[in-house]
Amino acid sequence: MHFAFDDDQIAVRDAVAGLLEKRAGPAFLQQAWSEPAGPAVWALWDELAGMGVQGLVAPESAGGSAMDSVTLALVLAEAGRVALPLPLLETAAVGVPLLAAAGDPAGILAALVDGSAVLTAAGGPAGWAPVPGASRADWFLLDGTLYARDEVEIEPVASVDRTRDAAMVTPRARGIPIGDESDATNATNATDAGALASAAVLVGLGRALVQMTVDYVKDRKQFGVPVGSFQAVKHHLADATMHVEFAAPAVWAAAWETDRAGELDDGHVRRSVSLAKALASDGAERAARAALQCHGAMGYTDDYPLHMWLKRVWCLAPSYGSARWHRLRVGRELGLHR
Amino acid sequence: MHFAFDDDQIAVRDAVAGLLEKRAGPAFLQQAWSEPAGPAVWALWDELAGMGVQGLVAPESAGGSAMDSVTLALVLAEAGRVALPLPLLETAAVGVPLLAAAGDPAGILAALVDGSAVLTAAGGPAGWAPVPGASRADWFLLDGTLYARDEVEIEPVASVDRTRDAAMVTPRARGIPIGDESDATNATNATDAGALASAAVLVGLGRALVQMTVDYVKDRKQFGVPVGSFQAVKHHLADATMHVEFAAPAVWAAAWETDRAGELDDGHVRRSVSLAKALASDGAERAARAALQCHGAMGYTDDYPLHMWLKRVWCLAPSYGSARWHRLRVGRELGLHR
Amino acid sequence: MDLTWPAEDEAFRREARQWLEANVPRPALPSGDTREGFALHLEWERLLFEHRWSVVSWPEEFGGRGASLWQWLIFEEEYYRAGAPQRVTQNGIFLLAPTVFEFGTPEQQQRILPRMAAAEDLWCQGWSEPGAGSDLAGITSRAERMDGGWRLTGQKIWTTRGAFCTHLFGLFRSDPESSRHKGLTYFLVPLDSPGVTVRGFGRLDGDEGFAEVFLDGVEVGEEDVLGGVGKGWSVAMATTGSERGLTLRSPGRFSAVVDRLLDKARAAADLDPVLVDRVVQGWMDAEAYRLFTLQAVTALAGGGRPGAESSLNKIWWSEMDVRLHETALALEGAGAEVDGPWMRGYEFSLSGPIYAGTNEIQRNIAAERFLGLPRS
Amino acid sequence: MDLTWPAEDEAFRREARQWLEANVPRPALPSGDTREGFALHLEWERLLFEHRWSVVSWPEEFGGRGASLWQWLIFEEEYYRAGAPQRVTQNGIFLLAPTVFEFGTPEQQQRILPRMAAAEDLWCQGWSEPGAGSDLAGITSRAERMDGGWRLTGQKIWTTRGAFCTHLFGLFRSDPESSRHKGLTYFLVPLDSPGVTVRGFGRLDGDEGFAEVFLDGVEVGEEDVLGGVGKGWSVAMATTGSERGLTLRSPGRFSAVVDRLLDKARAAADLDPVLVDRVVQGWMDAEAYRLFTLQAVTALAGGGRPGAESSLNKIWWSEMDVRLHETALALEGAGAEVDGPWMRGYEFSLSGPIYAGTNEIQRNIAAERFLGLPRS
Repeated sequence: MHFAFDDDQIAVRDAVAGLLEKRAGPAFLQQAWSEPAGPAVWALWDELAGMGVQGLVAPESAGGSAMDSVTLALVLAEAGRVALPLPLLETAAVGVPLLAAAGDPAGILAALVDGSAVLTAAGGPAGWAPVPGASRADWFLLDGTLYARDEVEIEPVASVDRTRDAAMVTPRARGIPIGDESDATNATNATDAGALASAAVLVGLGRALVQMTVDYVKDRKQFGVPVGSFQAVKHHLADATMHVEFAAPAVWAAAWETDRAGELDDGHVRRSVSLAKALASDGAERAARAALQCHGAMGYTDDYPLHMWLKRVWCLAPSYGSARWHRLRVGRELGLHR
Repeated sequence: MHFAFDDDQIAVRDAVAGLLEKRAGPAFLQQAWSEPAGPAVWALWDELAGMGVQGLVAPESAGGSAMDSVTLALVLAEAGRVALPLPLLETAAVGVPLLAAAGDPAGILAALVDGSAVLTAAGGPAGWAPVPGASRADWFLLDGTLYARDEVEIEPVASVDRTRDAAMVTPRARGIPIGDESDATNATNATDAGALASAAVLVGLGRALVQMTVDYVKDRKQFGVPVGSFQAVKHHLADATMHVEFAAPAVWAAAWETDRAGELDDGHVRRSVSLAKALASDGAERAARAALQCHGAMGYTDDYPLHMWLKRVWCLAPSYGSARWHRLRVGRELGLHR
Repeated sequence: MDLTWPAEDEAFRREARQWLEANVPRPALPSGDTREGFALHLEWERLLFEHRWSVVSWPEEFGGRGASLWQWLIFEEEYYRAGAPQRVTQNGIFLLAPTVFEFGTPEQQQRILPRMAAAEDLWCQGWSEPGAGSDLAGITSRAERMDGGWRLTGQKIWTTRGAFCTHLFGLFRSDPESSRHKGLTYFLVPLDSPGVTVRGFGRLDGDEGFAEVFLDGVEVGEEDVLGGVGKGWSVAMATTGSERGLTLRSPGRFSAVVDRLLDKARAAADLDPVLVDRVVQGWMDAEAYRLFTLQAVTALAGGGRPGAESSLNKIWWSEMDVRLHETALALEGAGAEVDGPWMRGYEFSLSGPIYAGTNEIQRNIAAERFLGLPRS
Repeated sequence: MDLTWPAEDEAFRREARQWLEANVPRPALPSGDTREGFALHLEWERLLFEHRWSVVSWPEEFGGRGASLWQWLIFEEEYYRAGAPQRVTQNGIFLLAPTVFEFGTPEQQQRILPRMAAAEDLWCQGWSEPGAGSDLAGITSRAERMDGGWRLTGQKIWTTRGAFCTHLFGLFRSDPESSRHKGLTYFLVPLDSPGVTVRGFGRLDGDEGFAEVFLDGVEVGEEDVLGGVGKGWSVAMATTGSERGLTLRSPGRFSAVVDRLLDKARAAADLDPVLVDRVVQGWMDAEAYRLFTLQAVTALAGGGRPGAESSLNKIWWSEMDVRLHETALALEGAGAEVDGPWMRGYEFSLSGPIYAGTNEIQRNIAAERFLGLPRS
């Protein structure tokens, strides 16, 4: 029993965090807000590929690093911290591992890994859940099936988070199943991969929201003292950080178990993924509410960057199953629904 | 439209409140705790009857005052304020009005009104929901049917609230239906009467809990200042009083509508009763949590009277339908369950 | 106690309902917090005025109907029930007007109120400053005496729809030696005065609903002082009272939201009982608010003044409004992110617990003034 | 990262499980917070000691097994899983012992620890005073120098099971000129000393679980000072750290409660989906607590010290425990008022957010030390 990160995991996380800190600060995000699928934003995709991020868990035969899901989760949390406006979780944590497990049925793994191809996915039923990064993506994973760009109909939608570059995407061809199982099982596997990955991103978003707010309330004065010295503000933030920090270990544990799916009971791993996503969704939503309330009117303007983190949380919390959806699933697993 | 109390209503409320303040203070309640069905406690029953409380809404032909349900609700809130350890809501607000409406089928109305007979009722299914005042009661209202003492089996139970003098009571005879409707409708009518009455009591309990706590935290010092000057304590109590004070008008309105059941749609009145009980249960439970937390260890001892108010809330909040049960019923009424 | 409406109020309700049904624009106008939307909303405001629906509770001489508080409530209920446009004039009507009625000279009332009712003058609020948000007493914008009037200098922020308005009301420090809530004066400022610069900026929902207003030696006359020099704090508190109190949020607003939420839930294909429970709780919260308000209006109609329970009122409606929208978005699941009426409404609702005194401050007020806890 | 247990820990688990299954009293003992129940619990404590299960993580010389922190967690998990009796010796073992290990002289360790492990000496905590609850620095009980020792005078309150214990540990003001957290000394007091009066009184659940301890010139020796004269505050804080930290509430406690809650829900005839949702949330909360603890223990096992996240830990488990019991009572509906294990457990759980530093204070600590917000 040793519930801490190995040196390799930490080294990769820190390298990616370093790149993102340098390249993907609030100004970068603001740029993505003004021009969602612009070349400046997508330039970072290639840099991430250059660092091997898209192929972190891909086999070496496809040019990947064959690292573990815990490392990937740590990296995704860093992506969440900067509210990265690119479909990284979809390519690196949904497409790559599922395609690798299925024997690369479309022969695109190497292209996803080197950054020349982009895969995105719907965080819910196709045609109902918006798909991010839609104007640039080459491949679309919908309900457990993979489609090329010319096999789908893409209808851009106005997401509350403009940086998402979102669209409703519906299949117009048969596509390629992303596994050997039934369509339903393939779809569940995709949901689980997305749930785990979005949970990691939500932990990063939650941590960033808490940190931005802490910085703000230390500085901002009302009634002659820092807003952060009021007990009500302290308690809002203590609650927010508690819920985010109690979600985090559940995410790392679910990632660790995912790599041992063969040794563990299937239902057990799914239950751990649901735990992670439910806690992370709730934690990030609490952090978002606390952050906005503690910022006061300052958070309530698009002049100030906070809103972009809030909106990303609003998008991801219900994606790949809301907290409630995952509780429902766990309830069945625990024998509580008849 | 005039949502305020008439002078008559206020006069009756104040008279009863005056009696209770004089006779039913914390020492009285402590006495009821030590000796639940003792003569000292029941002596107050006769004084209440002498003031006409049991017969407030009984017809004059039975010796009652033929007042309205709003007045009765106001009086019950006062009973809640002192956590009156007697089955007043059962006799005065469940038994009396239902028997009066049914034409006094057992011929006991006058005896209930003059205090010589006592009626009690189960706040849920017979055999599952404990019945208060069981060792003294002459009549038992169970699942919409009335039974004499020799028609039931009485098994005393240890209620968390010892002053309740509670027992599990199960019928051993056919009993007398408490209305002309089906058994189910008679039971529903009894539940509604009890829900409205217990909602009124819960408002009084909630107000008392807030007031006791306000008095305590003004006085109690920690870190050199009154505990009540800390923002966290203020906010606990502001929330508690808000939920109690928003429940109160719903209780008065439901009482007012109950007297106009003939003019109003049946479902509408039931919905209003459910609203009152759900809000009052929630409000009192919030007040109980806040009161205990703000009292700190002082509230967590049976040396100090607070616990008796807490426990009464724990008993009444789930009686005659929990908040959740009433929301379920309102949901059906609003066309939300299929 | 009587919870029925008298015949004349029912008649008023019918008249309002019929007029609204016939006149509310279909389809709904675009947001009034954009420049184009605002213009369309002004047309609507002028139609309301023409038919004497813009300020029903004001005396007839100022453009109203002399309607009772009860009828005002009824009108609001019908207004929101009909899905009528947001009132872009509300900051003038609900915040400034009560103050003008209470503190204005007859000349000021004549000059200001009819043009406000007719949406000819459009008023925005100049309370907050970069260093004074919840803490209104931290105001540093100053008013300097000059011949026959005052010269105003400073910066106001968070003025709702400030970029589209013609006038601003706000507090300025008229006594340079003063501090905190002393030495403030309440001024009325035409925004076309020389020295005024208005910069609009976006809200959470992306609309240009806020503005910063910069004042650089703006000259106003003695007649632009409301309620007396140096008395700004107490004059403003009266307005703040009405902002925090009953008038800004009539129960009809939330009943209309609940009705739409119920429709949405009933239309859902596969309704989750946990969400149903939240929907019902929303209905209950709105009903409780309606009844609490009826009780409060009875007291006001009997000559009472709004008390500290206004703070409870504001906490209740603002947090209820957030929950109602959260519930609606939960019904939409992963599709909720698509910008639609519920997401827009959610963003708007999030301002509720912040503006007009944050709910943290309201809870302090409730605890201190309603419950009598000691100030810290 | 490795989330599996090594073979030796699994073997330890098997041994503990087998011994507990064979020895846990059936039916369960009556509450250890009554005089009769306490005596029965003492027998159990002595059986535990005899088989070296009373203090598994202590060195063998003091009666333990030198088990690792991990094995201690495993033991706790098995202990609560087996429904074994409450540990009436816990205040000594979990609060005093860590302090004796850290600050005690070898003589004190030899004198105190083995008798504590064997439940021969029974220790209660003397922190709170009538005027010093959450605010420990408000202590006024005093220690006066005398020849070869000290004379203690004052009143302690809320000492759990004080009426049944043999010794008290607590803070006294040894420097009469001092104030707040200066000038305090940590004393160890035999309760059979002349001048001690103990008065038991009831808790919320009616058990005589609390006591007031009056000290009137009670004489103790220099050897009864723990950690140095005037250093009481920092010595006590180390103990408080362990009270607030990991040791007092192992995840196994709550996993056992959740298991019982799941059984109860599965057995319900007509299960309400809204309550199912709360049951699942309870399971999730307990799982999150288990994982958070495994992470924290990994850090401690690597030589770290408990940090400000202990405050988050305490808020989490104490509020989770209340919710778990509320959910169980909701499953019982109107029958919940009958005094049973869930109602008893609920009453006990309500002390969680109050004792060992109220959750309000824990939230302050979390905000100030974990997040770095300014002290007020």
